[in-house]
Amino acid sequence: MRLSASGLTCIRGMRVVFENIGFELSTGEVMTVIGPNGAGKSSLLRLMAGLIRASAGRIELEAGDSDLSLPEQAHYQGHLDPLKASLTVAENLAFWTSYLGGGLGAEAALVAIGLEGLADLPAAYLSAGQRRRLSLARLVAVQRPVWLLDEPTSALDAAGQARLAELMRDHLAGGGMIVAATHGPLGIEAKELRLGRVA
Amino acid sequence: MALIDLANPTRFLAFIARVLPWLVVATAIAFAIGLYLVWFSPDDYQQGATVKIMFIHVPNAWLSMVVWAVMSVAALGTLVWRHPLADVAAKSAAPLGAAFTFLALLTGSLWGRPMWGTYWVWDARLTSVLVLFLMYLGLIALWRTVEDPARAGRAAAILTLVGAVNLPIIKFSVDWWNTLHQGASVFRMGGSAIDPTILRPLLVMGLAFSLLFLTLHLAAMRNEILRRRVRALWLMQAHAAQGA
Amino acid sequence: MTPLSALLVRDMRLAVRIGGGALMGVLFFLIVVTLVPLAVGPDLAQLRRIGPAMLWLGALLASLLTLDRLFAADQEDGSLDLMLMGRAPLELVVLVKAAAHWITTGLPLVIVTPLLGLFLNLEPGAIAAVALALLIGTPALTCIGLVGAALSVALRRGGLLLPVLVLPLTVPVLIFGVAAASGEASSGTAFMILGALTLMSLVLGPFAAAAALRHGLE
Amino acid sequence: MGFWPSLGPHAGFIVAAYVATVVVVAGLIAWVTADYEAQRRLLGELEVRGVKRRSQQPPEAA
Repeated sequence: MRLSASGLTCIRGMRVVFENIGFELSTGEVMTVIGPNGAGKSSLLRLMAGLIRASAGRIELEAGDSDLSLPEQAHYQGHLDPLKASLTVAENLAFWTSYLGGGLGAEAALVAIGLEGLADLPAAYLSAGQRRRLSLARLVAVQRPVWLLDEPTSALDAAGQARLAELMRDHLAGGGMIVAATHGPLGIEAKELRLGRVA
Repeated sequence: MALIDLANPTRFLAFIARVLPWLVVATAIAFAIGLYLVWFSPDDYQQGATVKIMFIHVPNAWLSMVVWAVMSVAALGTLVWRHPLADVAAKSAAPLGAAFTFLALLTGSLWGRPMWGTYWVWDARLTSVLVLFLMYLGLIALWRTVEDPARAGRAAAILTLVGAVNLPIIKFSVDWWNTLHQGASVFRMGGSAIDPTILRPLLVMGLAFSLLFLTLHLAAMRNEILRRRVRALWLMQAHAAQGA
Repeated sequence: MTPLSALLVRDMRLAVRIGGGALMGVLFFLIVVTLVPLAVGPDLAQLRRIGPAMLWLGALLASLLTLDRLFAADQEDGSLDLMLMGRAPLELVVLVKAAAHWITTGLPLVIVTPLLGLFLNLEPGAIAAVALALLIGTPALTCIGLVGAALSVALRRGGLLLPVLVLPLTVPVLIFGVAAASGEASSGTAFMILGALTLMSLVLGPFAAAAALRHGLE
Repeated sequence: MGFWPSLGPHAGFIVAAYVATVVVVAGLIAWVTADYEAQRRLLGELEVRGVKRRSQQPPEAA
């Protein structure tokens, strides 16, 4: 499986966020998107997730068998955690597992991110770190080859970051690929895509 | 036991556990006597036997306002004296108040039916009770929109006090509205209340319903305290797992 | 659970729990209809004449005003983004959300109509006619309001934008709804047309709303 | 006045009023008891999972 993009240009409002961006990524690889704030890291990820439209250029995911589009084969984790406070931890994860692709991964995912003890707790009572871990649990619960992570470690403490690094390694080993916008190091060696004017 | 001790939820739960059984017995006895007296009360010379509905309508209409008064005192408790159990009392009283107001409306409509020929006439008293019922529903809706009890408590307390101030104004304007369109109310709810054979059952039934409210209110407060305890334990559980 | 049924269950569960808007529509409907006699006066004959119209106006406003939050809640916590990345077609996703809203808001309006009919002194026949007309008409109101909800979330403008955008579109449903409820000779054809309007909006609404969400992506 | 007082022509409404009252009061009682059982069950589950209230914390754990 190969993800390739060329000549990508994104204009939002009256501002050219980035232009003529190209990269290639194949199975088992990680690409970190770095650059100053406002360089368009988040926009590139949202563009790949199909949430915003590119003004020019194209993105292709040669996925071999299935004819699903990139967004349908990608997990996207932005700055927000898509959780409902009045639903319990288990209910939130069960919904996203069913919605994004079905399968029985929910229980295992809860164990993987260490929230199995809080399954019946309403999400309102979770801390920011726990909410982020619950949000990331859906990436483990439903198998999707491409992970699009926008500063995933921002809400996580050291233990959480270690756990995330472990999940990422398992994902890569399982034949997936990861594109992550980060400030600090991810704890995994990765290709780099620099956005914005070189300082 | 000083009243202030009751402010501590644990002691208050113990107090409820001790008092509740007696209250249940007292309520049952009051209702038994009341219904016995009602059963043998004479017919009203005007309305015939339908006056027997008055024995439930009047206590409920009276209670619907008493419960709002209780909630207003609880609201003051929350906002002014910061009493820890005040919003528990207010939150647990609201559904009871709504139920008694609904009963007042229902029995009022059934009581008027033979006279009016329809189930509802915009009689001044009934209309005010209807507006009060809508205010109860609004208050319950407010309780159900905010998750955090403390915040919801303060908001509900303010709404309750504003409501309490507006109730007499609403009562006055509805009466004025009624006389504006219909002249004197064609239907007098009182009936010959002064006759002792009518008055006694009415008072006993009033007492019975008041005891019922007290019993249910204490039980509902107990539930609310337990609900908050569950909520606190959930917070503890999340916090404990935080370390893991 | 298929993705769509999971969404339906989730939305209904959210509506019923603390913070959900399940009975807000019914409460609004109850209050609006209670205000009518207070404004118009307690004359029973007059109330009987304008009863069906008042019930329809109340149901219309109750449906539309509670639709504003349909997408906004999901947009605020990022759920809407993920819904766009689901494998279920967006048109069906939007239709399922509309169905969840109708079950928790539209249907209770129909259920409470007989009680309100009593307040407006309608005969049982008229109450049945209004209830049936609302049963057929409220899905149309929800689907039309759906488009407004999608537009207002795509344009990041909440508040009264939705009713202002959508109320004119509901005029046909209102006219034939009240005609159907009035019980005159023409009410038979009015029911047919109302049914047609609902079916049309069941198709057009979701497509337009899905397009609004897709094109809302800046 | 026999045991069965004649409820007159409008007996239906009187009976309806009393029946409705009994139904609503029974509903209130059922709601209160059901809610009590629900809260006790939740507390039981939390107890089983070893979540202690601060006041019940064993001294050394504080």
